[in-house]
This record gives sequence, C-alpha cells and structure tokens, in this order.
Amino acid sequence: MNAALIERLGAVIAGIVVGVVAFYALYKDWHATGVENQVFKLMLLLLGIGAILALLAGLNVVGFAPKG
Amino acid sequence: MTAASLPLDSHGNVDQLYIETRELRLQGFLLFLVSDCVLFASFIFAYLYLRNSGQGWPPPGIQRLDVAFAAWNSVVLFGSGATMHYALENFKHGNFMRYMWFLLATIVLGAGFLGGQAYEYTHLIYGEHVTWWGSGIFGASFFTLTGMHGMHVFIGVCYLTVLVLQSAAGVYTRGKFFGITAGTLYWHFVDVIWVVLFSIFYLL
Amino acid sequence: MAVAAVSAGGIADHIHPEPQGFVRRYVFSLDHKIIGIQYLITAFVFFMLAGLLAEAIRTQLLNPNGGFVAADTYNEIYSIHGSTMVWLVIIPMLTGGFGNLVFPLQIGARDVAFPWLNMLSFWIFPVSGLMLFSSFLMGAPTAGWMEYPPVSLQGAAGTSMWAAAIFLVGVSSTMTGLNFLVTILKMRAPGMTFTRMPLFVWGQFATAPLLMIATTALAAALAALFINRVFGVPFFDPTKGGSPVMWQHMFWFYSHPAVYIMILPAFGIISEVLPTFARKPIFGYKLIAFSSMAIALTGFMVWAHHMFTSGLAPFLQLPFMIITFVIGVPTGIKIFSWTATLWGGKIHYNTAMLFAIGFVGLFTIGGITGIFLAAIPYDLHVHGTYFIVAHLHYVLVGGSLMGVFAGMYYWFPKMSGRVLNETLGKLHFWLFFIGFNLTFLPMHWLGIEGMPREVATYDPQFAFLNQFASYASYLMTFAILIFFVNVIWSIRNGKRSGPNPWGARTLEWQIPSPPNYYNFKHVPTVYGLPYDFSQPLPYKGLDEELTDAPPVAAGAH
Amino acid sequence: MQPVRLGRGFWTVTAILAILAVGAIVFWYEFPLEKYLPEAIVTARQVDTLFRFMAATGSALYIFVGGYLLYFSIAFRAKATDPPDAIGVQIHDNHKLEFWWTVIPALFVVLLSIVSVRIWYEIMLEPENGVVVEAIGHQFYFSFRYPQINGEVTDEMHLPRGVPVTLNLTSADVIHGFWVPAMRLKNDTVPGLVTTIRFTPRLDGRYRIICTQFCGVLHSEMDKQALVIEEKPAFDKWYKGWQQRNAHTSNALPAAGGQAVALQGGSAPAGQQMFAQKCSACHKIAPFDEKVVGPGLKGVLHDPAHPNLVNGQPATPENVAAILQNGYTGSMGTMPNATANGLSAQDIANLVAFLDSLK
Repeated sequence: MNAALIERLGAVIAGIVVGVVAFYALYKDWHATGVENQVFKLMLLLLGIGAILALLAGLNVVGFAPKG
Repeated sequence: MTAASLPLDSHGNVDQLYIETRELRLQGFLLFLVSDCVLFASFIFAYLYLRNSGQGWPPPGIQRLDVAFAAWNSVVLFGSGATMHYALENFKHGNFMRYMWFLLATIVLGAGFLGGQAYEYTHLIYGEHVTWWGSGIFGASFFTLTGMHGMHVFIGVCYLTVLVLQSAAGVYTRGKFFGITAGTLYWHFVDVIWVVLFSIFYLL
Repeated sequence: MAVAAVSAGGIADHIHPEPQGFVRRYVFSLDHKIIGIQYLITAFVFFMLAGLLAEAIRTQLLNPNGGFVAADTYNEIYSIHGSTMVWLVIIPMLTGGFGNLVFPLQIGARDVAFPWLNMLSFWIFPVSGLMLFSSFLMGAPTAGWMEYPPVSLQGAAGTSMWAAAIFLVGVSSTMTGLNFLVTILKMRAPGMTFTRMPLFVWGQFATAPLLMIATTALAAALAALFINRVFGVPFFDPTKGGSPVMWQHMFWFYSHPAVYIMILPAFGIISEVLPTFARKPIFGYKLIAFSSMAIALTGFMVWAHHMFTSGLAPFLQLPFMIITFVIGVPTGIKIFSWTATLWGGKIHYNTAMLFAIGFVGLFTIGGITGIFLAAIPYDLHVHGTYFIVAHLHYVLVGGSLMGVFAGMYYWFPKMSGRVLNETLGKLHFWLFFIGFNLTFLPMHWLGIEGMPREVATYDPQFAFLNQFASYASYLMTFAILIFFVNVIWSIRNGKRSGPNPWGARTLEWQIPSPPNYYNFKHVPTVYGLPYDFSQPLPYKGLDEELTDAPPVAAGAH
Repeated sequence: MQPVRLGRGFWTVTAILAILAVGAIVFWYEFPLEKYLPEAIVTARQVDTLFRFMAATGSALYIFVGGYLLYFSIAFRAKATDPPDAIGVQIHDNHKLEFWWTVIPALFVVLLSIVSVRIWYEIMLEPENGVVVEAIGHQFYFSFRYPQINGEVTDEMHLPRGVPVTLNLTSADVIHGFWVPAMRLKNDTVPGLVTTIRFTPRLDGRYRIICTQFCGVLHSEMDKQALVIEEKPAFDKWYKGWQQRNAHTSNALPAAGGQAVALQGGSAPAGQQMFAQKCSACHKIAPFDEKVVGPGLKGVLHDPAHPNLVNGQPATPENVAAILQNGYTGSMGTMPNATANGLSAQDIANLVAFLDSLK
C-alpha cells in the first residue's frame, strides 16, 4: 500500500463526507434570506462541487496520475 | 431573525445604529471579495492565456502535476469550509462551546492545507527542479496563483485565530457577531477560489 | 411580536463629536469634505509637476532634432507625464476630490460609509505619487504610460518603482470605489430614490464599480510586471515562453474602463453646471443617467480596440470594433441632451458655465475622432501616431480637465465660502480654450501625415506644426497659471458666497458654505428631482434640530 | 409645461448649419489627401475613402452640435432686462426627440460598421500568392528577408509594382510597429509571433518606414528606412545586386516558423574546430552554471537538469540550430545571430553535431 493510494483513499472518503455535509447545509439553508445567506448558498454549492471533483480525482476519473 | 438574536444596546433597546452599520460593513466586505475575485480572475486569465499560447501544456520538460496528493489536500481545505459553516451556525444558535470547537477545527484544517502546500512546493522545487523563475510560464503561473491563494489562506488562519481570542474574551454577543460572519465569508471565498485553482491546474 | 424598544436613530441621526486639534481635523481627517479638499490640493500639486513635464516635451519638440534634453530623458519625461496625469491628477481629482467633496452632500449623507478607509485611501495617494516621481532618481520608466513589455523589461530600475507606485495608487482607487459604492447604495437620505439622485451622483455611481473592478485587474498586471522584472518570473518575457501581448490585454482591460473613470464624473459635473446656470431642468434626466451606466458596462467589452495592430485574430477584432462604435450612441445621447438643455434657458455666464459649454464643444471632437480610431482600417493607419495624442488630449483635457475646472469654479464656494474671481476666471477660460485648440488641433494632421508618437526627434517636414503647437501650449500653461493665481488670491480675498451663490437646487447648496462638520443639522426627506426650477425645493426637514441629543462614540462591531 | 415652439431664428440657423454641413461634406470628398500622402498600395485608396466618409459625417455632425450649442448659448443668454429670478422653459424631456436621437445614431453605427467591415475585408482578402517578404524589427532598425537572397537585407525594402505582397512581420527583441504611412497600413512586430499583412503596391516611389511602438532609447531614430516601390526590371536589378552581395552569407533561416536548416551531415570534429574559433570566447565546454559570457554548453542537449534552452524552447538539435541562426536576446544576455557570427548553414550543422556529441 503506497502513499499515493492512501492519499486517494483519503480524498475519496473525505470528499464524500464534505460533499454530503456541504449539500446538506445547502439544503438546510435553502430558504434563508439576507445577502450574506445568498452568498453562503452559492459558496456551499461551489464547495460541494469542489468536493465532488476531489472525489472524482481520487477515483482517477479526472486529473492525471503517473503510472506506478 | 428571531427576537432573541436582535442586536441590543446597553439599555436593552434594539440598536438601530448597529443594524445599519452592519449593513454597510457587509456590503463593503462583499465588494472587497468581489475585487479580490477580480484579482484572482486576472491571474487565472494570464495562466489560461499563457497555457494556450501554443507551446503545449505542460511545457516541454515539465511533468504533469500529480493529482493524488492535491486531491487529498483540497479535501482538507474543503472540509475546513464545512467546519467553518457549522461554526457560524452554532454561534447563531447559541452553542458557544461547539462554535469554538468547530472554529478550532477550521484553523487546524486550514493550517494542515498550508502544510500540505508547503510539502508539495518542496517536492516540486527539490524533487523536480521546478522553480518560480526558472521554469518558464509553468513555474510563473503555478507558483504565482497557488502562492497568492496560500497567502490568502494564511491571512484567513490568522484572522480565525484572532476570532478565537476575541470570542474567548466575549467580544461577540448573540445579536452582534459581524466579525464571525465576515470570517466565514472570507473563508468560504478562499475555499471556492481553490475549487477553481484545483480544477484548472490539476484537472484541466 | 413584542420586542425591545428601538433605540433612537441609525447612522443618519448619529453624530460623532467633532475632533479637536489641527492634526485630527486637517491632516488625518475623517471628514469627507476635508479629504476631498486634500485630494484636490495634492492632485493640483501633481498637476503642476506634470504640466511642467508637458512643457518640457513641447520645448523639446520645438526643434526637429530635439536638443532640449537627451532622448532617454525625454522618454522618461513623457512617461511620467502620462502616468501622473492619468493616475495622480485626473482620476484622483474627479473621484477622490470632487466625489468626496460633493456627492455625500448631494445624497444627504453625513459622511461616506467608511470614513477611516477614506482617510487611508487618501494617504496612500501622495505616498504613491512621491514613489512615482522618485523613480527619476533611479532611471524612470521610458516606455510611456502603457509600459509595454518587452521594452519595459529592459527599462531602468525605476520601471519597477513605477509599477509599485501605480499599484499603490490603484489600491487607493479600489478602496475609494468600494467606499463610494456602499455609500450610494446604502446611505441616501429618506426619499432619495435612484431616479431622484443628482446626475453627479449617477456619474460617481457608474464610476465606482469601474474603480473597484478594473483597477484590481490593473493591480494584477502591475504585480506580474513587477515580479517579472524583479524576480525574473517570465510572464511577459518572450524568450522564456511568456507573452508580451498578454500585458496589453491585462493593461487595457483596466485602462479602457479607466478612460470612463476619467470622463463619467466629468459628465456628472457638466450635468450639474448646465441646468443650474441655464435655469432649466436637465434635458432627458433618465436617458443621461441610463447612458452613464450603459457606458460603464460596455466599457468592459472594448479593451482590445487598443490592440488592433498587435496581431489578434481577425474574428476577435470585429466585435471589439462594433461594440466601440455602439458606445458612441450613449455618448451622443448625452451630448445632444446637454445641447438641448440650453434651449430655452436663461443662461447666466459664469466661468463654470463657460467651461461646461466648452467641455461639450471639445469633448464632442474627441468623441468623433474616437469613432475614427474604432474603425479598424483607419486605426491601422493612425494607431500609435500623433492622431492618438490629439484624440486622447481632446478627451482628457478638453473633456475631463475642462470638467475639473468647471467643478472648481462651481464648487469652490462650497469648499471655501468664497467665490473665485470672475475676471481672472474668464481670462483663464478663454486663454485656455484657445491655447488648447491651437496646441492639439494640428496634431490630428501630424498623425495622419505620418508623425509617430513618443519620439524625441522627428522628420523636418513636421517642424512648422510642431512649433506652432509648442508656442500655443505655452499660452495654455499661462492660462493655468492664471487659474492658480486666482485660487490663491480668492481663498483670502474672494467675494463671500453665502450658502447658495448660483441659485442651484441640489442638496449641497441648501446648507452653509462651507458646510458644518456633520453636513446637515437634520437629514432631510427628499420628494422630487432637484432640477425643477418652477417648483419649490423638494426637501423637507433641513432646518429641524438634531434628533440625536448627546454625541456618542461609535461602538459597534 | 409650455408648448415648445421653434421660432424663425431656429430654422434660419438650421438652414445655415445645413449649408455648412454640406460644404464640409463636399470639402472632405474633394480634399486631395493623396497629394499630401501618396496612396502607395491598392487598399490605401479604400482607407482614404473610409476617412473621407468618417470625416464628412463627423464634421457634419459636429457642425450641427457645435452650431446649435453656440446658437443656444447666445440666443438664450439671460438679458439685463430679465428679472434676476427668471427661469428658463421648464422642459424635462421629449420622448419623440430622444427616441430619434437614439435611433439615428444607432442606424449610423450600423452603416459605419458595414462600411468599415467591407473595407477591412478588402485589406484582409488581398491575394496570397506573389512575393513573400519578411520584415524583422530590431533595436533600432528593420531588416528584411527575401526568398532568394541569403541573409538579411538591412537598408531598404524594395517591392515590384503591381505584384501582390505577403509581408510577414516579427521581431528579434522588443515590440516594434511597422508603419508605412503611404500604405495606410501598419502592424506590430511582436517577438515570438509572426503576423502577416498583404497588399499590392500600385504607385512607384520611396516611402518612409516608421516604427510606431516605443522600442527603446533610439526609437525616434527608427524612421529613416524606406520602402521603395518600382518597376519590375528595376526591382530585379536590385534583387540581383543583393543576391551577389549576400552570396557568401549563410543560407538564412526565417526568424520564425520557416523551414529548418538541414542538420543531417553535420560533422562533429569540424564543429569542434568551429566552436574553438567562434564560440569559445563566450562559452565553455562545462556545465551550464559555469558562465563566461554565455552559459556552459557541456551536454546542452542531454542535461536532465536543464530540459529547456535559455529561450524556453526544449533542448532539441533544431532549437539549438535556431538559436545559432537567429541569435538570442534575453535574461542571459545577447548572442549575435549567424550573419553576425559568420556562420553558414553547414557550420551550424557541424556545431550542432558537435554539441550533440557532448554528453
């Protein structure tokens, strides 16, 4: 088990956790009003997308990993 | 907004001055983030422009960036965004201790991200001989953008540390906590910028 | 819902105690009126220095072989002249100067949203100015105010200093823009809806986002140039894979909006002066306000029309040409509206009014030659020639600077409580107007006939027109000297103005000159446009007493 | 609101302005531009047509705006007999008028776009066959390359009349602007980029070539060279002269994007000899960091620590040859090009073979 595999595993697991948390928080906040809450919603959405991207990178779907 | 979270002045009256001042600060802070965003956007434009200037990417002699560690490190930063969000939520609902723990967790994760970035820089500079000035447009755009972002994270970590100290000293009350809101906005902003940088440097 | 009682008043009723002591009142002042005056004084000092540089340029060009200064000194001189006039004179005067001084009064605010930030913006400005001029000591930049790499990468050490100085003044502009935007959005007096704002406020409102967004883009470009020069990070160095054309994109993405930063507030000034002295509402208020916003928005989409010769792909150039033509439409609307404002008026000829009418006359020429330059085939001929020099001076001197002078004559009573001398003022106007036209009108022809810009020596066939322009420019400088004499004399000896010497109707003229520390005894309620001369003034409650009894210190987090 | 009545004075002034505007239009269309600045190429005439169109409409517009401005400011001045609180006609707007002065300029913009685009296409769609010439900006002169002339032509640029020209522009150091006012055409020469302009000369004469982009301390001296357009025989004579003059110069590589020097058949021993003669003053056969004037060249093609050459290009024999051919200016200093160093194509091939042999 090499370092890269651990990193990927970490990215996948943590990516799932963070993604779920981000989207759950977005769902909870969906009806919040006020300027700052609108901004929070946008940022939570992007955060969730970021978590998904990291997860996909961990799964080697996107991004580049050297062989071995 | 419930009655309990209204800002009160020392006589127990609703503090109209605070409400209006907070509005100004919120707008001002959001506009500051907008202009900061433009700063990043300009450098991202520069990076994409150079990347497409016809020499191929990555430029000859430079390895493509390895995504594995970066993915893990990104998740660390994204996680800190989630903890920061819950820190603010808990503060709003009056769970002061849980707020403090979430805030500390955010600081630890943010510092962890910086450590990870330092590790990656070391690897690139000493392992692959990629430097800021000596590796053509790759070194220029990569180190400038990630370095700028790292500087923002560092400032954010410092700011959050100040928040911890201020909160412990009781500066923020149920109705008056704009400092924490601003901190959360800033931290989310730094996270979201990293989503973009991560995508364009490691995934594209 | 039973809640606690609302404590009396928000920001509009909240008054800080007036600071005592010279330093707190006049040096590190938080008062927008003082800061505005500080901006104007500092910018006029830089204006004098840059004006001297301009005369050095014209003196050099008296002779086809130059001879007044060496070529590299000459290059330094015009580079600093351009940089100073753009960043240290016109922009600070119109935004930091007149903006700070006037628009909070016009919207009925007690101050800008962030007075402390305002003070910081101001104090960055003279520091960066000193940095810019100190670059002469280490070899000033030579590649003009645009500093195109790679030649700016070869420039002397002062080029890095230039980048740092402009970066700093950009930070100051960004903070000013942010401050103004929040102030206009959030701090208008009750009843001051967007469609009741004076047009000068509209001008600032259109300018503020440009200051905030475009200047940040410039900061990025300057930072990249700086690290390229100092650390050798090859953003723009073609020998290491960088792209010099990228600088042009980054620079003009700022600098085209910067042109509107320099003209939109001047539009605002003119739109105040014309109705006041014509005793007539401004014609087409809504269309003028709307066209300011349209110009600000489209200003972000035309930057590459400065780069038609830089080797862009043709399909990229086409939209830039057409959008640039389109900007002519809102600009034309403004010019037509100003002209129509005069129709049927009772025009009082004060110096401010002369400058305002002169502005319309001269700016129109600059606008029309701008259309010439937007047409790619013609731009391929006159790009980088004296035609450009003539065009930009018609816009920036005939436009922005005439606006500044109109504003000075118009608002000087608000600053000092005294009126500028009219005889000297009219002399100033006529000499300046004539001198300006004689200086810059021939340059159109010089450019068309083949004289490139930024040259220390030139072909003898252009000698006559150049000498003509140089002598005329001395006349212009003499006119500006008259202005300075007038200001200095009138501060002590001018006629006392009273609150409203012009019979103007915007809010700033309804309070004493100079205004009290907190502007309004009571923030008024607004119920109409300020330009309706047949109606009573649309303000209520100006003379009521303060509602906030004891001055308290702000203590909010 | 009082009804708006335009009096006789207004219509008189309008009539005068209309006459003046017509006069201005006639003036611009009759103005002998080509007398002051010859129209040396075919499209120069079209550019002048565009200028006439814009100058005529612009002047007409200005005559109306300026004329009304002047007329209103005189006619509506407050008179001494007016009471001090007299006010003007209280008109706020006139939707019809505003509609028209938005729509008419917008239509004019459409017209101007069509005219400009048409002329622009004529400039761009000049034929691609014909003479191919390259102009290279230097601090502080332009040099020119012709297909059958070895090396660079450094004094003037000659072109035959009536033959379409493809002019490729590039730069050896900084950005210059290549402008021939008589051609009504310019383009920047950008280092690392080849831009192309096409045109067909139509009028014999000597025309000034001027640099329009600030390029350094002697920028203002960079207006002394000439473009000569002449009959085909005269051109051929000039061409032959330069062919003979440059016969012994190395066969030139175009500065950018042309065919590469044939590197096959380079001899490493001959290259070693050449290196000792021509290169060793500035370069050691030592690791990269041991500089004399330029960097050490040991293993320049095989050094894993330096996968790129000093100009950022990957270390391949072709790119080394390109530096030898074109010289180098950048953060490492300056190296003269093959012409200045007196290197032929064979010399370059030999040198590359020698450098390749150093591991």
